[in-house]
Amino acid sequence: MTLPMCEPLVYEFGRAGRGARGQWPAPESNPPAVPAALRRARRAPLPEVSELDVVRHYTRLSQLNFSIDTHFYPLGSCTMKYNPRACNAAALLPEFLGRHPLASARHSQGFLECMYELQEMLKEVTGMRGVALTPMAGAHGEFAGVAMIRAYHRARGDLARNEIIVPTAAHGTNPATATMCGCVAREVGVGPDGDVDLAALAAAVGPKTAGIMLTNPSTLGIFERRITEVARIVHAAGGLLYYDGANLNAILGKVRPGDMEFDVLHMNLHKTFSTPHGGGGPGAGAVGVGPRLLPFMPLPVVAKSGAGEAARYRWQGEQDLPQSIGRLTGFNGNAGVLLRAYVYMRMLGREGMSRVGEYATLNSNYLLARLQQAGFVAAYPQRRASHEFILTLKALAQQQGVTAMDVAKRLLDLGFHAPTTYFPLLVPECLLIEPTETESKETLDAFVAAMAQILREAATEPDTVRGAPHTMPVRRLDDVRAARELDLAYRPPAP
Amino acid sequence: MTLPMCEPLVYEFGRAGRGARGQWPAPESNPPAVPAALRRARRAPLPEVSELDVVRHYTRLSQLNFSIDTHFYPLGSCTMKYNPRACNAAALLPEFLGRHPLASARHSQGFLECMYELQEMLKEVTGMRGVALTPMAGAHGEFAGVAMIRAYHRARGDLARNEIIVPTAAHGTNPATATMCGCVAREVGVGPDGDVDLAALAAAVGPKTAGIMLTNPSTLGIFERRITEVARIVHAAGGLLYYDGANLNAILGKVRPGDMEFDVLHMNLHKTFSTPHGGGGPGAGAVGVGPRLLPFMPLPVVAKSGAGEAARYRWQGEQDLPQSIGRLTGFNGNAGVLLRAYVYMRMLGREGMSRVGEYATLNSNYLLARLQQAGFVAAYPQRRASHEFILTLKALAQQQGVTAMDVAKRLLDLGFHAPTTYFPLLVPECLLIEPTETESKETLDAFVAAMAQILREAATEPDTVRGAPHTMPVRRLDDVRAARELDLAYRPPAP
Amino acid sequence: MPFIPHTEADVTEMLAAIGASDIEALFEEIPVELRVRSLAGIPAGLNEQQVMQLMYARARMDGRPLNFIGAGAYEHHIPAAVWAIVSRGEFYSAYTPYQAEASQGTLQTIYEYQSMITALTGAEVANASVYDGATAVAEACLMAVRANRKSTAGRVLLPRTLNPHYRAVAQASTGGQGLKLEEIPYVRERGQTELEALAPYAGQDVTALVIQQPNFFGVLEDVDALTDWAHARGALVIATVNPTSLALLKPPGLWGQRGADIVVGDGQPLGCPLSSGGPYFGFMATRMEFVRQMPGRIVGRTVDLDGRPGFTLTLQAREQHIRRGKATSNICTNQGLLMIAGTIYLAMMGAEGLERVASACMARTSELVAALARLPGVRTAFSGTRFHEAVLLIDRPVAPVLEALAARGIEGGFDLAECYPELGPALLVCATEARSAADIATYAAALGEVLQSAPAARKQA
Amino acid sequence: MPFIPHTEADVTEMLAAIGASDIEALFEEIPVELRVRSLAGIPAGLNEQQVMQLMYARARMDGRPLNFIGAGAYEHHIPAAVWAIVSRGEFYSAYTPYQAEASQGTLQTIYEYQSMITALTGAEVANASVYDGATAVAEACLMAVRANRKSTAGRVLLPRTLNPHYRAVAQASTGGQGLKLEEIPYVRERGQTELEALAPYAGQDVTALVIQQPNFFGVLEDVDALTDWAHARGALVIATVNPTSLALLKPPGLWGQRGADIVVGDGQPLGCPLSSGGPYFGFMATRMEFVRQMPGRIVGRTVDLDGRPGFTLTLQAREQHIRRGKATSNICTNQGLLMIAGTIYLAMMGAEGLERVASACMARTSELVAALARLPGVRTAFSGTRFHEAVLLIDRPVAPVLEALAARGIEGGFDLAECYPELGPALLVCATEARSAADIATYAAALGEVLQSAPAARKQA
Ligand SMILES: Cc1ncc(COP(=O)(O)O)c(C=O)c1O
Ligand SMILES: Cc1ncc(COP(=O)(O)O)c(C=O)c1O
Repeated sequence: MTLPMCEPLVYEFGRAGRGARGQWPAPESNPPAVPAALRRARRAPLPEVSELDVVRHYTRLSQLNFSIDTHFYPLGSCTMKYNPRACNAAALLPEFLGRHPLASARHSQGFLECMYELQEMLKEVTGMRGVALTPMAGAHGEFAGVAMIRAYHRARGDLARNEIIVPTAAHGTNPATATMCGCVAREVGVGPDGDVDLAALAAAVGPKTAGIMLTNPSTLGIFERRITEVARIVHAAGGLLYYDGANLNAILGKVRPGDMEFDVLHMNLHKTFSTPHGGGGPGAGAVGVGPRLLPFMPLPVVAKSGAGEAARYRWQGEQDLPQSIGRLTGFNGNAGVLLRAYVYMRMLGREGMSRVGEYATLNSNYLLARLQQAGFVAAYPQRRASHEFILTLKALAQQQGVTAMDVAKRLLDLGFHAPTTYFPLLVPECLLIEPTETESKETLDAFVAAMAQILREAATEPDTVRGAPHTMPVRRLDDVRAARELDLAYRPPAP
Repeated sequence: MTLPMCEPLVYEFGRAGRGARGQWPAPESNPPAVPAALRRARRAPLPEVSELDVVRHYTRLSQLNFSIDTHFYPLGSCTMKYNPRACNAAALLPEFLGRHPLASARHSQGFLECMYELQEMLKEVTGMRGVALTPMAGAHGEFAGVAMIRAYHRARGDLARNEIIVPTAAHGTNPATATMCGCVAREVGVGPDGDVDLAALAAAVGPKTAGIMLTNPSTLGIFERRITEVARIVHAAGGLLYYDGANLNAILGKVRPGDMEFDVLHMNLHKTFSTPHGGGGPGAGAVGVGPRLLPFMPLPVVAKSGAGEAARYRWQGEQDLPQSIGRLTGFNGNAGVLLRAYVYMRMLGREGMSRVGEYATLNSNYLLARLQQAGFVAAYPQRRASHEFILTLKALAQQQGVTAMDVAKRLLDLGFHAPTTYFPLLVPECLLIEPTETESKETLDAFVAAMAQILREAATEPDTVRGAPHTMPVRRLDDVRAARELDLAYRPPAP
Repeated sequence: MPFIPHTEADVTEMLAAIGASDIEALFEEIPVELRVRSLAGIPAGLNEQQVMQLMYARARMDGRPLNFIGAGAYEHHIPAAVWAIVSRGEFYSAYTPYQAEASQGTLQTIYEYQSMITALTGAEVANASVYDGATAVAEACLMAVRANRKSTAGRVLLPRTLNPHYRAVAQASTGGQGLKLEEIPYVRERGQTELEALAPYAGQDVTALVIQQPNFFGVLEDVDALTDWAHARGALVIATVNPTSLALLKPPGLWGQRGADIVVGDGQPLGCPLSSGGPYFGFMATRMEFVRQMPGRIVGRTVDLDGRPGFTLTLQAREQHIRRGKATSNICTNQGLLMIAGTIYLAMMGAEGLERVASACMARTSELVAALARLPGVRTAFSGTRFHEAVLLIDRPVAPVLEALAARGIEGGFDLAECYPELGPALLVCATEARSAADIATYAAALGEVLQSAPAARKQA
Repeated sequence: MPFIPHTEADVTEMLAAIGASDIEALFEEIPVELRVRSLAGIPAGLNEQQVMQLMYARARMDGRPLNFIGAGAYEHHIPAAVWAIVSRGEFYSAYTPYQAEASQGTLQTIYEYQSMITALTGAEVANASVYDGATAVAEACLMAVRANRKSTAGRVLLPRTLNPHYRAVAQASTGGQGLKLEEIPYVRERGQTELEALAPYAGQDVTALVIQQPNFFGVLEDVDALTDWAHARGALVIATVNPTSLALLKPPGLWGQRGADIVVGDGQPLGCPLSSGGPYFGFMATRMEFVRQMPGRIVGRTVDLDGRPGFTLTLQAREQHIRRGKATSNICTNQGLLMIAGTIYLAMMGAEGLERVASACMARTSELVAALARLPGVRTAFSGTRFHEAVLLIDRPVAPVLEALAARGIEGGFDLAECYPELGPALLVCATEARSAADIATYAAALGEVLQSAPAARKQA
């Protein structure tokens, strides 16, 4: 699968005096004056291009990308599954799109009803007592969660608790969040079976323990079997349990964080509930809380009064939640993303929810089995894969000098996006592979065939793999130069 | 510019029992019965694929295309210019999109007002007395026009007139239309300067002459200077003048067919007024008529009564136009295309109209001048180019064995769509080139550079040109085999 | 200047390269006396914001009534993905795929479309669309005259149950070539084409018989008997069908002993929004033996220089750009983009999904008819099996009733007064899968109200 | 099963390959007592048609009022092409561009975005977005603490004229790290931040001063004086700006003698629809010397193995996936798609187009203020130069007035009662280029009516 060649910078299509004038308002006959001292002296050096140039340039640029709509994208921990177009269509209805976030209650009931029902559905699938929708990504939800944990301890006068325990396999946002909240991240290891080392955990907890952050299934792609035990240890030490719900899709309808005694979680709605990743965002990181943290939820939260025809919805503020950790967004979070997730959940419905977990897990275990047959090595061969699994290419790297990165790049040539590489950090030369439930058996089989081909190439023509990709718009890029000779913005040549 | 590789047929993604079930209505619990004799016995062999498969497959297929949004497309006679996205956005407003064509007057006034104003604007730019919007493409408009000419003669009892004169350079639809209308097409030649051979014309007209079909500027890319003379000859012989308005953009705001004494014309709104070509359609071929043909217009036509706030619009039918040639479409023509053209005309406005002709002509003459400098031969070097012009590669074909087709294919490799080849038929080895007004000088210069490169290659490495394209998803296709061993539909293997 | 990228410097340089003093000089060959003096009738240009505001206002005037009109255009659910893909610039802004190597996307999609249409109709080959269902019938009549070598009469029989607009278009489109279109009446109680009415043609030269299934009244015709009648007399059969209905109904390729010869219809129900009447697309399919008589574009699968499969326009010798005055038709630009929408729609629905749509249509229409015929002054006109339309007889003129319904936000159906005066006040209603039980109840309540508030003008038999 | 392609045959084969008896067996490691018994609270699934009907109904409830609210989110014309391109699957459904070779489209667009943001703000480097304007201010405060090595106080001064939601978010986001955010009052007559109010901090360790331009009241601050004051005292300056206004206003990079150090804001006005509050994007730019203190993704231009230019994420050592607990921020997913919309919007508008938008905003707001302040009981609160917002003082409580306007289809502005009680009944109104003279007249007429029909509750000074 060859992609088109490079495209010039948008600036290069520009000429002084050109412009997409059909987009510009008419000039004011009597423009209001800005005091000289506050006025801009020279126009900003923005591109001066025609409307056709803009359309053609960005259309062509888009074609340089891989995406779910064009490629299989088995990116572990990222859940790249089909983003239903209906979710987009609904969120783009003109009434939602044109609605000002501070609009009156009269012009808000339809939107708020969706948000309220979204909160309720998320409570049901997580087993939590309250849900706040405003965090704008997973990490933002983590911040809300850990801030609530801190607020909880403080409210009890328990000021010393500033340690957040994270397993070594944790996503980078977990320790980073702890720091942002003024806590210290403390790592505990996992045993050879991938489960948390309980002895180490027991040793780590104590009067400074604010809580623990866990993903389950973990980023090792396996389910933490002794989760009840973990919960007991942490709670007994006075800490709270945080569930990193980036991987909630793995257990949707099978087991609920609330039932595993987690006190708080965030959900990556842009993963589990399939809102698009948009080349980096936007996401939505709704948080759910158990009874202990209910008073501390971030603002605002949608409340309902009355029922049936008389039902009315409104955003609750400080008056309603005086102990809240406060406001985390300018308005109410990524409303358009939340609408998409709402539509997706309504389409899945009760039955569809558990099917997500089931078929994601089926695809993952099938792919793992087939890849093992093809000669790849699982990092945790004794364990059942969850919705994702890890291969380790340590042997390949040692014997053939072909790294996980090389395999990843070669996959691009063969028409597949690469899996996640070198994460989690504790497994050497690893590929973290997540096929998701929306891919067909034929696609998985084609991926296995590509991986098998690469294994053969590694033996017979390793340079093909090491030099990959060969068919992309660019070959491997010089990352060192990128960081050393920083070129972060185009500067137009002086006129 | 390399395009991605081939894509399997949609059927190949299918498996029995798969399907995009989220799109299907729930099964009826009590489905109404179809009598056995009228019932389908076996399900049609349609693909059984998932929603993701459909989205991915057609997204990938689309990437195999050149298009205005991705490439310069100097296709003479086809007017491939920028299709403003606003036109699409307006036509897709839910009220227009959901409106049934037979909706009540109450739910039609907004749409009809647009259609009425479109008729009025088209009258103004063409200088005609009436406009009917329903023909669905240029050829369909031609049909309406020639049918009106026939109806006119018949209404006068002039039954013998069944000859339609067309210049040898005419578009194929002109003679084909004459035949469809039960007329005989009679060709007259053009002189060495490209203008109609007046002597031949004078000899051709007579009591059998129904009319003449002319494009002006002609498909030779030049303006017929003695148009008044032509009109006089044809009218004097009792015939009427038909203007093929596919090229109206060339003279928009400069000269009007009505003022050149044409009796009837069609306009390719999908060219002059920039509605998209959609890979083959839809178009819109509105017709305009002078006073003689007013009673014969095809049905329906929008009428207005009252003015200002009290204005009301309705479709006129047979009662209003009893001499009409009748109805040419199931409803009212390609309404969505007409809306797009309407929006485009409103954006251009009075000043914009003439700029279209001016800048299309500027680009064309510039490109011709530059290509001549680069060594290419103009078919009519003595003449001013209109919005398009013809190169003849006869010498290249004779001397280097590189044909117009070879040059066209090589252009694809260099990132440009090919010009129109081998049309008009009377110029050997020709390329008909129309840059349109929406392309920038830089794009034209890049095209000249590519053409110059091909000329060099033709001299130094002719096989590169003759074997082109090299970078498309397929190389040159076996057209002979396509026509001999007809494979026109996929037949699934018997189960 | 909207959409024109030229800077003043560009213009200067370009004129210099041309050797012209100014842009006006480029028009020097146009006689001065012909030059436009003013376009005062054209309003000043609007920017995009202004034009969108204007169009929002116009759209608002038309509102979003609850629709029960069919009569040739049907409101169906359209998957959001269909137009998201169709609107991609690479499909939307491409030209006719004459340069095959740079148009494999469009070409392969057409090939897939041809495959799906033949699958649905039971025909062997399909073209890449004509303008709409009405012109498809007209083209089929002309094609039948070419294809039926045994017939010289140019006589085509059109049942009165054929969409009256289709009849009108066929008339206007074929008159020039001297075709004789003759009308076949229907049985008053069943709304079906009368086999006996064909008796007078028994010994005559008939070129073709058109059969619409379901017919304009929504009633199912006895297609086997009609087909066999025609074939027995050397006439070809032109089937005009609703593509959704084909999920449930016998495909025309299997009608009677030998199957219909030409199959046409309007593809609108396959993913095209109602859109005030268009763009839709007309589909057309036939037997392989007649392929060279079929108008319109056709895509074939072939191989490239390296032997790899690829797609290209084929049999172009039938078309106007090659054959000129001898072409099968003058059609050039067709309805390509809509055909792509139809292809994606069919891929989404598959046979099972389409079957569910068709079943839901039939079920909703039965429910609608039951709900409306329950009202005093309303009864059904015909007793035959219907698909998704039905004729109701009302005890007073239909037009004011429809107007009163429109004032209540309901488009109640198509008034048959003009086209079928013999029925008395009659209304053609339609309900597809897009209408819910609540919608039907809303209609029934509104119609009840309307009929109660105004007295019946005159009683009907 | 919507979105799941598995046939029964697939499942059987796959389970066989795995060696599992059924799908349930794949969950055997989850303790039985934890397994979900029911999800009764989740409604049954809807198909796409049903869910769209539901959403149409919900949307209809909210209507399309005429909007005069700003307060941080602004209604602007968005070229139709922007979202037509942004919605393309290749942008819409791509992941973060970690695999650079397969993501050049997103990466180059980000590089162009960074170029445009620095052009607009006068800063040297920009990141590829944070969540929104509010979190951008919060991140800037944290960044200032890292960047200002001379300051140890962690004290950031926030004018009371800074968007109150931004102040709240800054508070909630930085409290954990112990920042001290202190409020600076404004001059009552002009609605501007009081330079004198800074006097008490003269001798103290101040880490940074935030300056919003135009401020929350729409009033222009004396940015040069404030910037120089801060720099003179070793504090960094965090500029929070409206990007549209930068077409007319002095870029923060040129404020005072040395320019602002960190520039942030909400990119919403650049092509993002109001959309009930999001997704928008926060932009963030700074001096090259501080680039390693800046959170978020950054794209750099480099070369590939063949020396051809290409784009890649760079300076990742600042980010959580590399630096974990020591990262500049925990941000990971950002607002990439909106940033792409912003880039396309800016390319369409260019400097001249944006300047026209900004001028139109200022002009419409003057006209709005003039029309409203003409009504008895309404007057303007401040005398300074405004951009596209203004505070009006009303002679009675604002909430019921806004409600009465809403009943007339008008969203009349933002009630300042809660955030600025000191002003008495006060209303923040906004008019952009999207409001016409007719819209303004409609508002003035409606407000006149509302004020006349209900008596003033109490007179204000
Ligand atoms: C396990 C895990 N936790 C947290 C995150 C952070 O989520 P986000 O990127 O939405 O901030 C991610 C995703 O990147 C993740 O995979
Ligand atoms: C000169 C000329 N006349 C007529 C036509 C026919 O128009 P259409 O393709 O819309 O039927 C065309 C376009 O193909 C043309 O270029």
